[in-house]
Formats: sequence, structure tokens, C-alpha cells
Amino acid sequence: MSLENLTQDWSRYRNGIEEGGFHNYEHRWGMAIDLNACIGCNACSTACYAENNLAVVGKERFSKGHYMHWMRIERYWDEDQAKAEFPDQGANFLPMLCQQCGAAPCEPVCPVAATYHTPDGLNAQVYNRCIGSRYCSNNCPYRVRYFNFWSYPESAWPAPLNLQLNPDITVRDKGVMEKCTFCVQRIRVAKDTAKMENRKIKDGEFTTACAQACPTSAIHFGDLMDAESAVTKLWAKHQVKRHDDEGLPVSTQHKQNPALRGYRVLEELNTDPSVMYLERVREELA
Amino acid sequence: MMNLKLKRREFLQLMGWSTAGATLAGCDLPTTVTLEEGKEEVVAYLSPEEYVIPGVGVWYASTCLQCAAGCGIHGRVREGRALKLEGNPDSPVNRGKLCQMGQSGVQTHYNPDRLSKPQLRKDGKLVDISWDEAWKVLDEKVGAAAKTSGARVAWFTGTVSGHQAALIGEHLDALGSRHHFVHEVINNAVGRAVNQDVLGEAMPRLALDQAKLVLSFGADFLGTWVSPTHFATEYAKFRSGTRGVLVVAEPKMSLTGANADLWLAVRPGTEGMLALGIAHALMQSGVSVPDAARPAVAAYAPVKAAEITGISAQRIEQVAALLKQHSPSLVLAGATVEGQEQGYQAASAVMLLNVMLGNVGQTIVSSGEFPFPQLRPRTGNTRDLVAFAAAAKDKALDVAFFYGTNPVYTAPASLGLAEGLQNIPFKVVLTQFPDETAAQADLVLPVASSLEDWGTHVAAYQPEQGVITFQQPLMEGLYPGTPGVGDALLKLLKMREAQKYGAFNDYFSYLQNAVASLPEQYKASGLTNKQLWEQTLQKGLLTVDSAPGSLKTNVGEITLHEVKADAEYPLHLIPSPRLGLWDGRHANIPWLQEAPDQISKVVWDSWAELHPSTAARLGVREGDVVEITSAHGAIKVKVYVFKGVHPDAIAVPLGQGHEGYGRYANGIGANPLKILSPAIEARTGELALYGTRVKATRTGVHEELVKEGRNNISQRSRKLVVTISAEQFRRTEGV
Amino acid sequence: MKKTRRILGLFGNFDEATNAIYDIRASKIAGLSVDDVTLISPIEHPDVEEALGDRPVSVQYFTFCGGLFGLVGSWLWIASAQASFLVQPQGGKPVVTLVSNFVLSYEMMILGGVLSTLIGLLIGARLPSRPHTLYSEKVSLDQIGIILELEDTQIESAKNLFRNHRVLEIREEVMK
Amino acid sequence: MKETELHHDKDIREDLAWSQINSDIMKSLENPRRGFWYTVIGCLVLLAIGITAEVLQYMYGMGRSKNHPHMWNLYIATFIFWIGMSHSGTLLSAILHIVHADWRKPIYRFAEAMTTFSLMTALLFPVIHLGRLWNFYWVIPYVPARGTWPNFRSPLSWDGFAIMTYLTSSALFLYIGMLPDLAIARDNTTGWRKKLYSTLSLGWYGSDRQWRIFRKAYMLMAIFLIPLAVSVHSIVSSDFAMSIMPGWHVTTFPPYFVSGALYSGCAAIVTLFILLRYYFRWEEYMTLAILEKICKLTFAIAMVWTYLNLVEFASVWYGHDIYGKEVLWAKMTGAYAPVFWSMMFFGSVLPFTLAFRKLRRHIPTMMTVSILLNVGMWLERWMIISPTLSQSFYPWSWDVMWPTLTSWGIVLGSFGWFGLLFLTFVKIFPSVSMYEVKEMVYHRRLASEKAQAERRNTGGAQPAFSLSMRKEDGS
Repeated sequence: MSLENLTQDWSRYRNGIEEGGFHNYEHRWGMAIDLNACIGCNACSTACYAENNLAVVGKERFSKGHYMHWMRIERYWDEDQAKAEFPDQGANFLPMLCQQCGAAPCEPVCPVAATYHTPDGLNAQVYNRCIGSRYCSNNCPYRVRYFNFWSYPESAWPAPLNLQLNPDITVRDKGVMEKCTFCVQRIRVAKDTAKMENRKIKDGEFTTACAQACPTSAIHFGDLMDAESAVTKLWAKHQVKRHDDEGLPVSTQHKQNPALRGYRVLEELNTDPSVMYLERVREELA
Repeated sequence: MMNLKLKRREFLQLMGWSTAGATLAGCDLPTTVTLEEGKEEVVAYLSPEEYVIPGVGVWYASTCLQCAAGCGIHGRVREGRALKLEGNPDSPVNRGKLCQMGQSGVQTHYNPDRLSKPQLRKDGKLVDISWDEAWKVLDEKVGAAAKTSGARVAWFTGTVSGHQAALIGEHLDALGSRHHFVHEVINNAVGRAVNQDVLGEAMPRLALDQAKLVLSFGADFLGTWVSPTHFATEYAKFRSGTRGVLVVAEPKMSLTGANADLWLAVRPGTEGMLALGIAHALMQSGVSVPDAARPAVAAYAPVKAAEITGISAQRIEQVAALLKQHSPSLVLAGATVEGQEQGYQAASAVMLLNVMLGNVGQTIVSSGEFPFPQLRPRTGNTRDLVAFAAAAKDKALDVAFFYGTNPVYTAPASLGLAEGLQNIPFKVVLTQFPDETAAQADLVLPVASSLEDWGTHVAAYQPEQGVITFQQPLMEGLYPGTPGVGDALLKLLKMREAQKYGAFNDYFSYLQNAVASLPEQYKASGLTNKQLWEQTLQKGLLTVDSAPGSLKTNVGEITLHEVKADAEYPLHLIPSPRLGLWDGRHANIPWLQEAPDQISKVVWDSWAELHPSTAARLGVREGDVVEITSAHGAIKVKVYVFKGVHPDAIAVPLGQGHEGYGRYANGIGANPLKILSPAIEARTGELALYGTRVKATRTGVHEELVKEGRNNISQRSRKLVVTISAEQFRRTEGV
Repeated sequence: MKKTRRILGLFGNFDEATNAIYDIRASKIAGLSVDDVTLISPIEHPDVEEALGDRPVSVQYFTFCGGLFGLVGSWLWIASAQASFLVQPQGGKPVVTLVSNFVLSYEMMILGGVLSTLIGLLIGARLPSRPHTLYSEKVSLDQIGIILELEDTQIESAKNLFRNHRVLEIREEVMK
Repeated sequence: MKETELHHDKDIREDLAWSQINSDIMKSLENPRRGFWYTVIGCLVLLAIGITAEVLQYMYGMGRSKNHPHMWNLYIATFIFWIGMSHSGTLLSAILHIVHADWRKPIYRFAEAMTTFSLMTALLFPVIHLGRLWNFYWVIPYVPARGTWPNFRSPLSWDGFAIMTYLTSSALFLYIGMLPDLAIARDNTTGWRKKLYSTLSLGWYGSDRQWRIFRKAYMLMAIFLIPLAVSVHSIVSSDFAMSIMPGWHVTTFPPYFVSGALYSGCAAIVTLFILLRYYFRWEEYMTLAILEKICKLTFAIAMVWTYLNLVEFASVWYGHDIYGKEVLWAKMTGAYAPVFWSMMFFGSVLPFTLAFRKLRRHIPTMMTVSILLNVGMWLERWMIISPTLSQSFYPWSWDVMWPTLTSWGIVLGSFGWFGLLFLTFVKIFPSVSMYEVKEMVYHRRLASEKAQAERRNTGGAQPAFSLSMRKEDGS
């Protein structure tokens, strides 16, 4: 390590501050999930199981919270209907996955830097480096990190079920934390293909398993650095801004039009999520 | 050229293309068909070619058989293994999307409990035998039956269509039998009957995206009704732009109900009265009522309907007003309406609303007639189950083939099917898994999974006109020797009519020939047969346009009787289907067992949904085990207290309670179908699945109900899901 | 003249020993200064040490340097480790994070201080070593010893001086 | 009667002969009461249970003891408990040393040993709780093979630094303070013990030079140890305070942790004080007067802890942070409410027994109370961790969890481990500082001499006290 190297890195860091971020991002993967369209059907969750080699844990372990679904559908009932006899507006469904926070609370607490930020803006988990202190999960406000409490490779895929495992990614062993990766294996393939063909990644060229499966197309995935991508346009349309867009403090949202539906979950915690939700819409019939 | 000398009509019938009297041009039949490498991402199947690069997945188009909706799929194959299924964007049914059941096709395929060897009952026990022996036994037994009375041979299947249906038909014809029983628990047979009678078409196209308001009476079109994935894609359009309003009236909240703008907990069995009440309110506001229905409508003023249904008169009037305001609308009747003893009448009352509101022709349009009757889907129902049980009891059958259905599991105990089966001397079950029916079989023939097999399918609900979807193997069979269903059928046919089918080595060549002999008018011009075959496999489907007809509006007389209270059995049992386990056929798929139910979020279990007031009356809370007793049996289920169920109802989901369906399904929960009464829908002869009365009693046992998010049903004033009004949405994003 | 002899006198209490040292200080024995006196005692005793006069102790310099080294060294070490491990930018936080480095440097300052104090102690106290050849086990019990380094000629007067102060035991040896 | 009471009120009798001190203390290396051996057997059994549990957990996975979202609970709670335990020994010893409180002298040695051993026990827990404990060394900032350093931002790696520093420093402090006693042991033993003590005493012979440097170095270490001890527990608290979780992200956590640590440490000193006094018949050294002093100190710290508790509640209450308030409310009324109120009772009400002289001097009562206080402190650690994990920002994941048998087994094992270490220590090393007790006796004697002289009011020469007066009297 030369002194020059050190100072260069320092200057990069300093410049990063002025620009409002610490990376020279090429891509910044992001999502928009339209709760007006989401019907809570679980297709995304199953797609995630198929794509990402998620283990099925069984009833007993599920009851202890040892489940591994990176994508889960939460279902809430309206609070103001708590006293009503029937829920007269249906349920509130919320697909919840890793929010790939820009200022992720899980990242700085890992003692071995197994969870870190990629230059793509992803919140990555290095399985091989993980020692399983589970601090990241404790510090995740969304509780979207899942821990391999057991050795699932031994139990979750009795032959020939194991033939279904996606060879593009690993099967995690016991003692390792895992979570949604925005289907990083697909991102890799798309990047490599684009590089080989000497072009930029096209919007819609690939998508995550959940977005692909969603019957109502409620999930939109794309590159927030690509001004032409559908996701960027949705974010812009709903006036939701990232931390680095204008160097804003994360929680400061300058929505000129508060009627627009974009928001991010637990935004007030300054985690700067990469997933924007669009508010659910219901007819006011009561 | 084939050596076969057949009359053209006979030949077309052989290939499944017989039509009602059309004359056809000649056709050239290829002797051999080869496939070229796929030029696009989606390619035709063949054993590894140069486009198969280790480490790079190749996608093949096929058809999903997890339910009968006929979604097109793309399967990702790498190193000879099928890895993942996604929707086929070319399919008009699912437009590139796929539900969780469809995606779980890989787990059906790779299921560790799959059978690999045929089994024969010897000395009362099923023992593994060789394939040769299996075919020999089959030939002997069926041959013997054919000699005495071929009419005593029956097929008992789930919904089948395409060339599979054609071959089953051929097989029965060859034997001189007419016994093709088609059974599905989750069906819309009564609705089809109503459609047929009122509209003149059993399954017209429903333009959900054109509707401004959808009023669903228990039609869970996002979950389990007809073609859920298709309707979900349509729902997205319905909810964007001007944003349609969704009103759902049902006794137990379904997935569709959970997405409603207005959910009405209607008293079980009174949906027809509610529809008539709404019709009455519409009539009062000046909407004309067809003459035949007028007495029925007049009898149910909103106040009276309110009394019967438990929905307030204001609500009824509000819904009527909404229907008038948002035109065109679409009114749907689902299983809770149809599954009553007067289900046909109730569904007619619902259809009446469509007629009154002028939806027929706008949001309900003709889908035209599928040109090839042989390939048309034989849609499942429960009438055939009743009939089959009766035939079995009457010792009317000697040989029965079972495929694609598990009647021993789905039949109510009161039908006495399991005992009846004892009267059938030779039962052949074609199945992937050892299931409850296979356990009763005399010969169990393992068949290839849907990812190993060839096939053509025609969906009962055609969103666009006439589509034959193609199924092709994504990989080599896991268990060599296991035949595809088509291969097995061909083999059976060859035993009977060797001269007719001898030319086809296998189902693959049969299908190739079938495509090649497709009547010219349905072929895209300028394609050779080879190109046509490849293109068909690449797209996964073949479009056979047929001119749409026009729909009638023949509303008949509607007579509804009051639903009487039952003092001994005060509760209505709702055997509610789940998008996931479906009718129980997917209970052996670990992903689906572990996927929380969309509404209750319970995993790996059965539960009984009880309204808090009912639960309080019984003195039970969540996790308490109750015994649900009908006049025909009892089951024990854990309670799930839930406001989305009518106080007079107790809902138990379908799918669990298996006894012989592999490691993931056995010993979990209970099967509510078992305790159903054999009540019959008066007009159609269908089982009234929702007409069983039960009582629930505490057992004093308490077990944890395993579910997600168990400690919270509300957001606790956090901004997780935010709801805004549709008015605001239309202002900012409306079209 | 070369000091060739060592003599140990054991005393029953501190007063006698103190007085004996004062006597030596007062040059009761020609050519013997207080610098030739080593006191060995079972407990530390500031009064006796007063009699011996100032003898410099330098362990605090070790401590200071060690603490400073711990502080600065660990800061540089951690900062350079962070700067060369660029995968670390995390949670929207900079590469070299002041807060955590402050905490770690603080700990390292203490560790450096403690370790160098130990080193200072060992160097200053000439440890580890063998116990003094004239060492008596009674010193670890309840007696106080005075060791003098003497020329041959001074032996007798030293013994007399000890005896004047009720010495309990006298040992002597020839230095090599 | 009156005289004996008066006698007991002294921290130590000034007429103890130095040689008797040596022999009384050195006897502890040879013949304790039988109860000592029963305790050793008990500890071995506990350790065996712990090892069995750990082996099971290692083989099958963390699912035997942990749940989502309770990623930490019993292990980290017990980790904090042991860290806390380690605080009193060295910290009190250092503070009392600086202020020249003589009554520290008979009790500081075992208290420091307790520090070192409870740290060694505490260190096990972060390793045991790792999902892949065989990779624990990745936390250590060794020269990296692939350019992978540990994450210096993580409070967990701060923990590593702080605890290693603390363990090194307190072990050294213990060792340095023991040097003169090791020399005594060397002079009074034979065989392997002699060899051992000869090596360990480094050739200490008590010259004035050695004593001067020793005094200074010991004082410097004591000065370092005070901020160190405070910082260590602050850093442990930052595992929580530096997170964003409601109920953890609390500014009062560092002092709260430190006070809790001192509290449990003091209570543990009382327990061990009573045990050692009993095992080794050290009534002369571990006097009731000293016990009373520790008890008073414990009481004071209990009140500080209570106050900080209340301040934490109040600051959450005034803060209007709904998440924090929810957690606080859940602590008081939720599933863990029985634990919470037991903690409040043991931590804030029970110490009032220490305010009564009669009770303070009643050994069985003090034994019971001191153990219960530590139970209370253990519950406090549980209450710090679990309510936040069971109920944080995300209501969907709320869940209550209780420890499993496996985790209880490992916790029991840690007590066995600590016990064995400690019992081994007291059999090998003098657990009362002989040289300092001599100092103490000497100082008291000088003081009483002075007082007598003043009483007599005469200017004449004083008869010199012999250091071995009592022995002479006896002969």
C-alpha cells in the first residue's frame, strides 16, 4: 500500500462527499412496487424460492421464525376497522423484501464486513465471509434478513428436489445470514452480456424473479441511474428522490405534489431505501 | 408418406382435427421431422445441440398443467435440468406471468415422492413390477373387459383437453364405452350451465379491463376462479387509468375479497337474494327487468333482501347506485353462489344483473366456438363424481382408468366412493405420486411429469380466440421407462386398434403428424410443416381463429327459496379453495405448503375461520381445536378467528388432510370435503359443495397455529401501507 | 577503591532500619554513602525510602510514550487499513470513520500505556532476575533488610553500626 | 460483649502478626473446607452440561437456541452479565487504590481475579453465539491474506478491541499486584509450587528500587484502568446504543451499563467474599466491617442504577418517539412484564436490605441478597435485549421468544467454567494480598500508636512495636 494510493482513496472519499455519495455509481438498481396493483397472491415469493435456492424449513421451524422467504407478503387490516364487525375494505398487502438501503443500518455493524455496499448500490451479503453474528439482522428495521439456523442443504432438498437448485448461485450453509439480492445473478449476466456486446444495459432487458412473476406487474425493477428506465420515470413521476440525487438528507422529501403516491417504508429512519412503494388506492364508499 | 390408407375424415378424426362438416384440403405428411436449433431465446426442444452451452440456460416454451387454466410457460433448462418456470409472454392467458402453483411445477416434477416403477396389487398389496409386466397385465385385463363388455370400461379424469382428450375419446370409442367421467372440485359447472342457458355460450369472454365496476358474488377470480392468472393481469388494467371499483359479496373473504373496495359479508346461501335485492333497487331507479325475472325481482325489495342476507338496505341501494354510475360493469357468480342446492337459480339471479345492466356484449362477449370438438376441454365437475360413485356402487364398471384427479381424497365420505371402488375389479391409476386413489388401485402406472411430457391443451377459458397450447418436455425423464400420458394412451389404443395407431412410434410423432395435418385454413401461409412445427414449439401455442358469435340474453324464471335455519347444525361449512394447495393436489409441494395463505398467513396446516362473535359464543380462541360435525362426519381443526367470515359460517380451506400423498402432505390438517353432505344442486346435478350445515364444538385441546406475522394484524400507526382515495388517484394519475 | 563485599543486616522493625540508614547517611562509616545502600522490605515503606533519599523513577515516561504510540499508531494503522480496504464504505458512512477510529484509538492508547508501563516496570526493577544472593526469606515474612556494598575495610564498622540498631542477623558475601 | 463488638468494627485487628498473616493466607493453598470440593464438583457438572449443549448446537445449528427476530438473546444477555461482573473487581480496586482506602486490601485480589475470569467467561459468549464460530478469528485484525480487514465501524469489533485491552490490562494489573505475594509464596513452598512461584515472581526480592517503581507503575495502571473499565462497558453498551433500534438507541445506555456492571460486580464480590471467608476461615481478614463497607457501596450503586433506569424511562417518555415508547410500554406490560417487574424488585427494592446494619452483618442474609441482586442484574440484561428484538420498528416481525434448553445449558456451563477458573485460582494463588494486609495492619498500628500517644499526652520516646509482637507475646 503506497502513500499515493492512500491519498488517492482519501481524495475519492472527499470528492464523494461533495457529490453527496461515496461511490461513482454506474448503476443503481431500484424498484417501484405499486400497492394499487398488488393482490397479495404470493407469486413473487414463490418465484424467489425458485430463483434463489431458498430452503423450505417445515412447520416446526417455521413456527420458531426460522423461515427463509426473502420476499414476503405482509397482510395488515385497517386500524380504523378494528371495531367494525367486518373488514369492509379488504386487506392491506405489502410485499416486503430487502430495501437495498443507501444508508443501510445493517452494513456498518457487521464485524467482518460481510455485508457491504456494491458500486451498483446493492446491499450485498458475502456468504463466505459471514460468521453469523446476526448483528445486521438486529439492526435491520425492516427485518428482511434471514439466518440459516440449520444446515438446510442437508434437509431441505431431498433428491431429486436438489436438481432444481439454481446453479448460478450458492446454497447457503448453516450459520450464514442471507437476504434478497435483487437477483444479483441476473444482474451479473446482463452486465456481462452488455459488456461482451459492447453496449449499455437496456431497460427491461432483464428483471428480478419477483418482478417477472408478478401477475399484476406491480413490481417494477430497473436502473435508477438510467434516466430512460421505467423505474426512474416512476420515481420521478412520483417525486421520490434518492439520497444522492440532490445531496438531500434522506428524509427530506421535496414533493411538490403531496398527492402523488410515492413513498418509502420507514423513510424517517434515513435509511434511503432503493424500493419505492406507491400507495394503495381504495374507493371511499363507507 | 405414411403407409396408412385412411379416409380423409377418418384421418382427421385420428389427428383430432375433425370439425363439423368442413371440407379440407389435402396435406403432406412428413415421414421424419427434425428440429433446427433455436434462433431466439425460446427454442424448440431437442437433445443437446450446439446452442446448449454449459452454464447458460436455455428457455423452452410449454404449457402449465398445475391447474386447468392453460397458462403458457417458459422453462429454463441448464445442463439438462429444468430449473425455473416463468410465464410465456406469447400466451394470451397469462401474458408472461405465472402464479405460485405454476412456478411450483418444478417441485411437482422433482418431487421426491414420485413413483418410478409400476405397481400391481398382489395378495392385497401393491408391489413393484416391471414395465413389461405392467403393459401385459393391462392388455390382458382390458382385453378381457373388451371381449365381454367394453362399455364397462371407464375413464375418470380431471379436466382434459387437446389430443389427450381426443385419445381418451378414441380409446373409449374403441371399447364402445361412453364412460368418461371428468371431475374437478374447483369448477364452475353451474355457472357454465347458466351461461349456456342465458347467453348461449358456456364460457364467454369476460372483458375485465373494460369494466368500470366488478361486482363479484364469491367469484375469486384473482385466486381460484376459472383462470386466475389471466384475470390478475386483467385486474391490473382494471385498476389503472380510470380505476374500476371492485365490490365483493361473499360469506368468507377470498383473495379477491381481500382486494375489494367494498367487501360485503353476505349470509351463506343468500347471495341470490342479494342479487335480486340489488336488481330490485336498480328496477326502482328505472332499469328495466326482463319479464321472466320480474316476479322474482319484485319479491325482494332491498329491505327484505337486507333481512335475509344481513347486508343493510342502504348498502344494497348503494351497490345498485354504484352499478348504475359505473357502466359498463361486470357481475360474476362464483363457487359460493353456485355450490348451493339452488345454485343455478342464484347464479341466474346474478346473471340477471348483467343482463339488466347491459353488460352482455360489452364486458361479456362471445369467445366463438372452438373449431375442433375432439380437442375441446372436458371441463371437470362434481356431477360426474356423483355419477361415478353411483356406477361403482351399482357394479356397473369392470375396468376404470384414473388420471389427473384423486377422487378418493376429494369425494365426500357420504358418496361412499371408497367402498364403491371395491366393486370395480380392475382399477388403473395413471399418476405421478402415490395418492389416496392410487392406494386403492390394482395397477399403478407412473406417468411422466408435465415437464417431461408432450401434449396439447385447450383452455376452457379462452381470453382470445381459439388457442391450442403446446406442452413439450423440458428435460429427459427422471425415471427412464416412465411413459408420458399421451404415450400411455397410444399404447392402450395400439392394444385395441393396432392397425390405426401402429404408425406412430410415440406421442411425439403423433403430435408432429397432427401439426402437419392441421387444416390449411389455420396454417400461417408460406410455412412448411417443419417450420410450422418449430414455430409452434417456439411459441408454445397454435392459434386457430374462429369467428365470434353473438350472445343471447335469455333470462328465465328465477325461483329462490328461503334458506332455513338448522337448529342442530347452525353453521354453514365453507370448504374454501386456496390459490396454492388448490383442491389438495398441490399439498405435496413444499413451496406451496410453506407459502403462507394469502389471507390468514397460516402455513403447513388447516384451520377453521370463525367470526369473533361466533368464536366468543363457542368460547374458543385462535389455536383451540374445534370439532366440526356434519350429519356425515366430523373433522378436527384449529380455530383462526377472523372478521372476514360471516358469523353463520365456518370456513375450512381445501387441500390438507392427506393420508397417502407423500412426506410433505401426510398428516397435516383435515379435509373438509370428507364431511360434506351429498346434497345436489337441483338443476345441474352438481354437488352443492357449500350447502353443508355443521356445528362446531370445543375439544379443549389447544395447539399453536403456525403463521406469519402472528402478533400483528395492524400496522401500529406506522407508514407501511398507505391508502389514498380513488378520487385522489384519478385526479393525479387518472386517464 | 573497589567495592568487594556485600553485607546484609536484618532488622525487626522499620524504625531501627531507618535509623541505621540515617546513620549511614551521616557518614558514620567512611567512604560509604547512602547510594551504596539497598533496602529490602516486605512492604513498601515511604518513611524508609525518605531516609534513602530521592532515587529517580522513570516508569512514567514509558507510560507516556506507550500511550502516545498506542493512540497515534493505532489511528494510522486503522485508517490505513480502512483506506486500503475499499469494500468498506457502508451504510452511507465514509471510508475512514472518525467516530469508530476514535473509540478504537482510545482503547489502543490504554493498551499501549499499560503494556509500556509493564515494560517500564520490568526494565526499571531489573526484572526478571534471580533474587539477590544475600536475600533472606525472612524479608518476605516480617523483617527488614539493609544491604550494603562495601570495601573490605568497612565491614567491621558496618557490622557495628547494624548491631547498634539491634540487628537480628547479619550475612555477608564476597562480590565476584 | 461491648468490646468484641468494637473489635469487629475494625477493618482488621492491628495486633495481627505478619508471620501469622503469611501462614493464614498461605494455608488457603492447602486445606480448604470440604465445601470447597463440593463446589468444584458442582462446577464440573455444570461445565459438562454446557459443553454438551454447545456440542449439540455446533452440530445441528443455531436453531437450537435462536429465533427470528430474536437473533440475540440469552447468549448476549449473559455476555453482558459476565462483562458487567468483571467491572467491579478491577475498577473498584483501582479507584480505592488511588484514594488509598485501606479496606480494599484484603478483598481486592480475589475481586480482580473475578474480573479476569468473568472476562474470560464473557469472551466465550460472542464466540458461542456466532453462526459459524469456527471462523471467529476473522474478527481479529490480523494481517489479511486477501486484503480483508474486519469492519472497524462495527461496535462488535470495538468490543473485540475493548475486551482484549481490558483482559490484558486487568490480568496484568492482577499479576503486577501479586508480585510481592508470589515472592512470599516462593519463600514458603517447596516442590513444583516453588518452581512455579520462582518463575512467576520474576525474582522479586523487595528492594527499595523495586518498591518505588512498583508503586508508581501500579498507580499508573490503576489510573489507566478506571477509564478503561468505563469505556469497556460503554462500548458493550454501544452494541446497542449505536444501533437504530428503539429501546437500544438510548443515550443513557453507557452510564446505565456501567452502573449496572458495578452493581452486579459489587454483589458478586459480596458473594465471593462470603464464600472465601467460609472456605478458608478468613474471619480475621474478611471482617464484617469490610463486608459492611462493600454493602454500603453496593447500596449506593444500586441507587445510581435505579436512578439511571428511571431517567431512561423518563427520557423515552418525554421523547415522543412512538417506537421507543412502544418498547417501553411492552417492557412494562407485555410478555416480558414479569421479568421486568422482577428486575425492578431485585434491582431497586431488594438493595434496601443493605441499608440495615443488622442485615448487613448477617452473613446468610447477605449471601442470599447478593445472589438475588445478581439475578436481578441478569434479568436486567435480558430486559435490555429481548423486548427490543421482540418488538421493534416492524410490527410484522414482532414475536416473543423464551430461551431454549440448549441456551440455558450453555449459560449454566459458563457458571461452571467461571467457577472452575476461580476455584483453581484460589488454590494456586494467594487470594488475599499478604503484603498489603501487612501494610494495612502496620498503618493501623501506627495510627493506634499515635492515638495512644496523644491520649497519654507525653513527649517521651515510644517503645518501638515489634512487627512480630504477637508472636513474642505468645511465646
